[in-house]
Amino acid sequence: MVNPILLIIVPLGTAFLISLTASFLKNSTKYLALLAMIANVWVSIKLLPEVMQHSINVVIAGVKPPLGINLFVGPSGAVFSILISAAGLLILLYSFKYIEGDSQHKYYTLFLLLITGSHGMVLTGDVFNLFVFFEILAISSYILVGYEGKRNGLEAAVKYLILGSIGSVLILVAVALIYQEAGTLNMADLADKFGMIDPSKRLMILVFFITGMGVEAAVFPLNSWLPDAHSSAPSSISAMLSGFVIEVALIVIVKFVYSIFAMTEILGFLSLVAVITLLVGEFAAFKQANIKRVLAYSSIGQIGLILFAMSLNSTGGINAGLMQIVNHTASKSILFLVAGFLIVRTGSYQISDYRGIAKKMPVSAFFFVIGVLSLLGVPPFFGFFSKLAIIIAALHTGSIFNTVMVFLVLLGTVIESIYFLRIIQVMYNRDGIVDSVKEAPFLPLLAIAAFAVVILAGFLVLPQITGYTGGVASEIVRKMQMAQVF
Amino acid sequence: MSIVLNLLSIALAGVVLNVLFSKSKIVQKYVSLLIFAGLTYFSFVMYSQVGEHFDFPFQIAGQSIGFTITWLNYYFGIMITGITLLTVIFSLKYMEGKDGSTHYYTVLSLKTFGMLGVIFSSDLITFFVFWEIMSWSTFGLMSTGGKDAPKSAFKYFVFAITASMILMAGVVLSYSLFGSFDFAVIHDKIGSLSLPMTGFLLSIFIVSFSVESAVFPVHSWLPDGYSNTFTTFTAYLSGISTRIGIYGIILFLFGIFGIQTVDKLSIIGKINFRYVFGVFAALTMVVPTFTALYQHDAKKLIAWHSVGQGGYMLIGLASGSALGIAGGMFHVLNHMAYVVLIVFAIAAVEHRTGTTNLNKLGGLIKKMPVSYLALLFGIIGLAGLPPMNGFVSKWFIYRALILGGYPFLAIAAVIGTLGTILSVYKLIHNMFLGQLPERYNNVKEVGFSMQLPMWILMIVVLGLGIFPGAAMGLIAKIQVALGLTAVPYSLHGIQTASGQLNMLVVSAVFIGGIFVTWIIYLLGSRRKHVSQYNNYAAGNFLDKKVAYNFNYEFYAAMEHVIDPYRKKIIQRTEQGIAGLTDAVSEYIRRIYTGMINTYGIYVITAFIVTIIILKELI
Amino acid sequence: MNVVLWIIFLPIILFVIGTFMLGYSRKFIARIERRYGPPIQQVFYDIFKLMNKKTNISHGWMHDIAILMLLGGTLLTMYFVPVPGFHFFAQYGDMLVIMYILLIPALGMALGVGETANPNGSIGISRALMMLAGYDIPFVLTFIGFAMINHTTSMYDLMLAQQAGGIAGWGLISQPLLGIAALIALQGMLGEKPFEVMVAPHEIATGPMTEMGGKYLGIMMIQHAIGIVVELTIYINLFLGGAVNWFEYIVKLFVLFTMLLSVNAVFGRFRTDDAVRFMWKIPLPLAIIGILFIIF
Amino acid sequence: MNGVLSISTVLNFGSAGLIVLGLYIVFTQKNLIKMVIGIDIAETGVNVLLVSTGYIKGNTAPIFSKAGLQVSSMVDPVPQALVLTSIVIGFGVSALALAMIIKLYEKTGTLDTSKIRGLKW
Repeated sequence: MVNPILLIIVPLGTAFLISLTASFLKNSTKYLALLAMIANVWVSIKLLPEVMQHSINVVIAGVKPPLGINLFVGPSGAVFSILISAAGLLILLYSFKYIEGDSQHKYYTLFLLLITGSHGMVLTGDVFNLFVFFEILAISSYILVGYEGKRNGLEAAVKYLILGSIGSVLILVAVALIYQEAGTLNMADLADKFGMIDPSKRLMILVFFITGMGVEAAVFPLNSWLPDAHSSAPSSISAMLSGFVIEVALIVIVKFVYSIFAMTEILGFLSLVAVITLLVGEFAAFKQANIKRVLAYSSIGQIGLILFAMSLNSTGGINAGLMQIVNHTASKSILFLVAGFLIVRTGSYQISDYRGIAKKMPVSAFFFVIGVLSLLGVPPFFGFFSKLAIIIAALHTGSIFNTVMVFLVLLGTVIESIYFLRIIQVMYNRDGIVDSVKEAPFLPLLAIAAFAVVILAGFLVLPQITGYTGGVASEIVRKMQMAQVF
Repeated sequence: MSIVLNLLSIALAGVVLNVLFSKSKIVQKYVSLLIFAGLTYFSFVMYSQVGEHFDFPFQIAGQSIGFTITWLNYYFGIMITGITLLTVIFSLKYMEGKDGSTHYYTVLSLKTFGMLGVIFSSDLITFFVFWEIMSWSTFGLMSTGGKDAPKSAFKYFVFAITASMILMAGVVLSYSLFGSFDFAVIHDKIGSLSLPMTGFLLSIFIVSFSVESAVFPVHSWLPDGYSNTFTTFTAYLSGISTRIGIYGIILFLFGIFGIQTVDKLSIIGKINFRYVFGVFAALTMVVPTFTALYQHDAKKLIAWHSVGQGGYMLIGLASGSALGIAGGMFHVLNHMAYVVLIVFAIAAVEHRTGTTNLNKLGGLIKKMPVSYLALLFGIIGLAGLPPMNGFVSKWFIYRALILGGYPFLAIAAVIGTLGTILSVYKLIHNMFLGQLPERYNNVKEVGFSMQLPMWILMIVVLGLGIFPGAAMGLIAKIQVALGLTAVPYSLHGIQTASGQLNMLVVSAVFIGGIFVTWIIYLLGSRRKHVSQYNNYAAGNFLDKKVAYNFNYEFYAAMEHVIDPYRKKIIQRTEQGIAGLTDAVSEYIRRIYTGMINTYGIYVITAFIVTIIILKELI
Repeated sequence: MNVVLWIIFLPIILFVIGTFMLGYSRKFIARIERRYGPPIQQVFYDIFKLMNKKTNISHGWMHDIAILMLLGGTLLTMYFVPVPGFHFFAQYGDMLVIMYILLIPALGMALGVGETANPNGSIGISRALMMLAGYDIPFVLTFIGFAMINHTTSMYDLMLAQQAGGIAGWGLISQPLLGIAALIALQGMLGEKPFEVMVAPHEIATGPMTEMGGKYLGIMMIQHAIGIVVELTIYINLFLGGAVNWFEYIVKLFVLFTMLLSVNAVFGRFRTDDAVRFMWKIPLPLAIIGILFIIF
Repeated sequence: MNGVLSISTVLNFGSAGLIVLGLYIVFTQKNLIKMVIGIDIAETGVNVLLVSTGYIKGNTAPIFSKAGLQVSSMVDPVPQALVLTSIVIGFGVSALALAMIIKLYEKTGTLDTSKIRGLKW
């Protein structure tokens, strides 16, 4: 039984190890980071089979909950750790060739801090501990967005920081209210006691928490930082941000609403917000000229789709939402990583400058097309099965409201496929003007290929994947009890 | 191993091999020839295994998915593989000089793979999966081969993706209503559904298939899409690609929903569903045929006609009588035969003269007699005149409409036919008749590999015209399988109580008439052949410099009559919708103003709004 | 046995009637224009002369095949239209078949004239086809109306249905609107003066016939003669109750032909688009109203 | 008089006022540094709220400074631990924000948010 705490300690430790040894290890610090990530992947994979039977509860520093901090690793924790560590590893491989310069070690330290923050948020069983990991995640992503030091990066980082701080203020108020009312910070204990709190206080806690975490999870009115941050961050970081950081924040909200607050009446409101997010994301992306801004807005759209799936108040819905998260992580990472080298090779963000690039960068163009097709939900790719599951879950509820929402979701997909196809047509244009451009190096392509394998071969292992995501869905829907923790 | 899997694996192998052998053109050509020959062989041999079902090893959403062979998809299977084989034979020489031939053969086999999958699927999921593959490969097919091919392919794509999204909604809606994707299960449970829901579900499917088969309001993508790509693709697309939409309509209208349920559906009490569908089909017949008059590019003219002929098939199906449905289905085969023949002739002319612009061609009959003959057979078929096959299916449809009591649909069919005759003559006159311009003096007839498909199709067009029974047997089996009454047919026509059509007698009498005229013709003395410049020119003389044809604005008077009625409503609505989406996205884009203060205000307003709303909910 | 006899002699009989009618028409128009006009058998002389011409100019093999298609098509139509005493082929093809076979001679002529590569010919053909679109729509509509009443599309049954009702049963009397619309359409079908846009000697040098000479012109005139009789017979069968014996048949033919000739003699020629617009503004609405009467 | 104004309600309303004041500054001020100050005020407000939750009337600080102090006479130590972390985080974030604003100032030459709008739409 490997101890889940390793998932947090290893990256944290290596992050500081790198900054210590940076002076004499110079550029080879990245291999340390690689080791840490491989360890993480290995641990999370070993965790999964055990966790599916019964959830593991890790007590830290001897103090038993509800006073002490504990890690509560259910199927959701394990599945997300795999998602985070696997995606993190591949993006790390990509960054080897993408991030040059002598201040590399700073990048890898922050990279590992981001991984620590994500793992922490998903695994922790304590509300304040969740806030602390949220802050680690937020701060490292502020710096990483402004890492390239250009004007756009810094402007986006400052905006992201200010909005993020407002979010963390709101979350902290929620934590304070929770402690004031329930007298405990442990999630399981809170779940038991939450029923007894008087309704108006419960409402305040709920709203503070959802709005605070919503800023990070990019729900419609709160996500104005995302287009700037994801489009001006280095592409590997935008891949991580869009890949799993916003999904982690989203799953925390969903876990709180379902298993801790058990306030399933508000799901109707959440699905409405989700569809608005989707439509705003898709329509805003429709007329973008900068490729990374298109992908950023498309992430908003996809988050809307995932939240819509998860707010259907059924295990099928959450299961479909999780499959869509896996699909979005894989295909959006491919798109951002390919866009990264498109920008590096052609030196411009404008889509119109990539005319006929498919001739010079055939492999990355091919992967770009696969990423788009899977994101749109075109059959044989994994995206089709997740989108199909979402629509089945939505229409199974049979309510007219959901049928209308499904048609809006399909409208969103139509808009999405139009603007993505426009990009593909420009890339495969016959009379290409792009001449002195050479293909992306091998290692990044290998990382992108790994993501592509997930989407391409997804349907072969479909029963296994739905098995694990089904476990996660049933865990989220069931109300957390104190008994589980002991 | 089910024969359907052989078909699909061969088609898929076609895709893979073409990509592998992309470097050497020779191997690529003959590999795809072999592939499609194999496909045709298997699809013909399949009749012995009709009714056999095959399930996929894995399941989706707990439902088993697979293939089944019925008479309907056997009929369409032969058509698909047959036409693809002829197109590949024709394009062996046609694609020689052109670049992008790897893409050409790969996407062709991928599209065949998609189409075969669509028609052999036995449940909604496989149907939808292969439908998507087909519509994406059609987009791939259409985006090469001409300078503004990508633009028109993009237009097709917008229509296609909307159609497949509607189809997806329909697939999942029927799954949630009936609990299964399988056609047979849905067919049994369809009765249990309430009338408005059946109507809603049926209209979802019919709308998404009408987009693919270019029914009137949603047809504007077809003319540009089909004519801007390689001419061989124009033949292939207008021959069979749009007819998969018709297959979908037949399958859902008669196979799954069944004629009884469809007849129960009625809008505002009196007008039944089929009549509304018939009106759209009637518009599809009339409007495109008269737009074809205006075209001065041969491929565009034929593309407009394939939209118009689609209307004939649909109106046959909409008439609902056994004769009408048989006519509609038979017209799919006939249309495929003669339209592909016509476009092959156009491709031959383009291959030799390099242009399909009707204003620049003329007099090619002296240099390319075989292509002329092919085009002649094709246009007689398209216009629907006897001895050719077009006449037989049009006769069925006319009789069904008249005896079924749909006078106004019959009127539309008549108007459509006359429009076809006019524009079809313009095609053959501007290309092959009239004065031969100087620059085409050394044009030669196309090689054997391009003539062979033309000869085969000529035989099919004439053969089916004189002996329609050959195909009527299969159609009768389909009708019985779909639960409709079959049409009493015989080898040379049909014998119903209220009237009989005997194509053999009609053709025999026609030959007799020609023989008599030939004898009268021989009475006169020998004919003297003269050159084209030895012509009456009101006392003036004609020579190379002044050779002129009456090609430009061939039907100026008719255009003069029709112009006030051409309001281009379709184009205006399309631009309206495109403009609307642009405006909306421009407006929504502006939400992200870039000012951090406004972002903060967004957060707080969201906070307050959430409180207000959640106060009610909890 | 007598079927074979009919098959051999029918074309000759109709050719003779047709040619006499053409001769009569020249005489009739001449009389209106207060001149004597050529003898009745003048058309025979013309045809005989043309057939024996030494030089027959031809512009290619399609030119010859077109002539065969031209007369062959008209003979085909002739056999299918029921004539008093002979309706053997009527069972094999109904009114729809006849409607379509009527177009074969037009197409044959069009192809042949196209081959002669003379712009005047092409203009003539384009006018002819536009005129075809003009008159054919109302004509077919009237037929659709009748077919719906009697639930059959066979011309022979329609004729019997009319004869059953005596004079009152005639199409023209029972459905006056359809009858009048078809009459105007018939005027266009025969190419009589107000709608004689395709021959138009002054404008396009007799249009399609510009390059036709010798036996080609001869066969065209034979076709013209038989064609007129066939088209008139179609109208008689549909609207004037067909004919039981030959005497009644010939009287109806001449009366109908005279009516059309009288219109032809006094009217000038329409411009092509006006002709088509006239056809779509007068007979078409008439036919549609007629059909509406039938439905409701 | 003092029954109404019990210390916890005063502290609650005080912290709420501070948070609202801080956020007000962030939304209305155009100068970036003023915004960071606003955020700091909001965070202090939250810290006050956090500390006040642990307050028990009449008890002393939870430190065993003298012998014989009973745990029951001490204030609840848990929120105070939280406040420590929260203060550290607030400090860290403000330091980071100011560093970035300096770099941004070098690049754009202005602190006015209405002028720094390179990324929009």
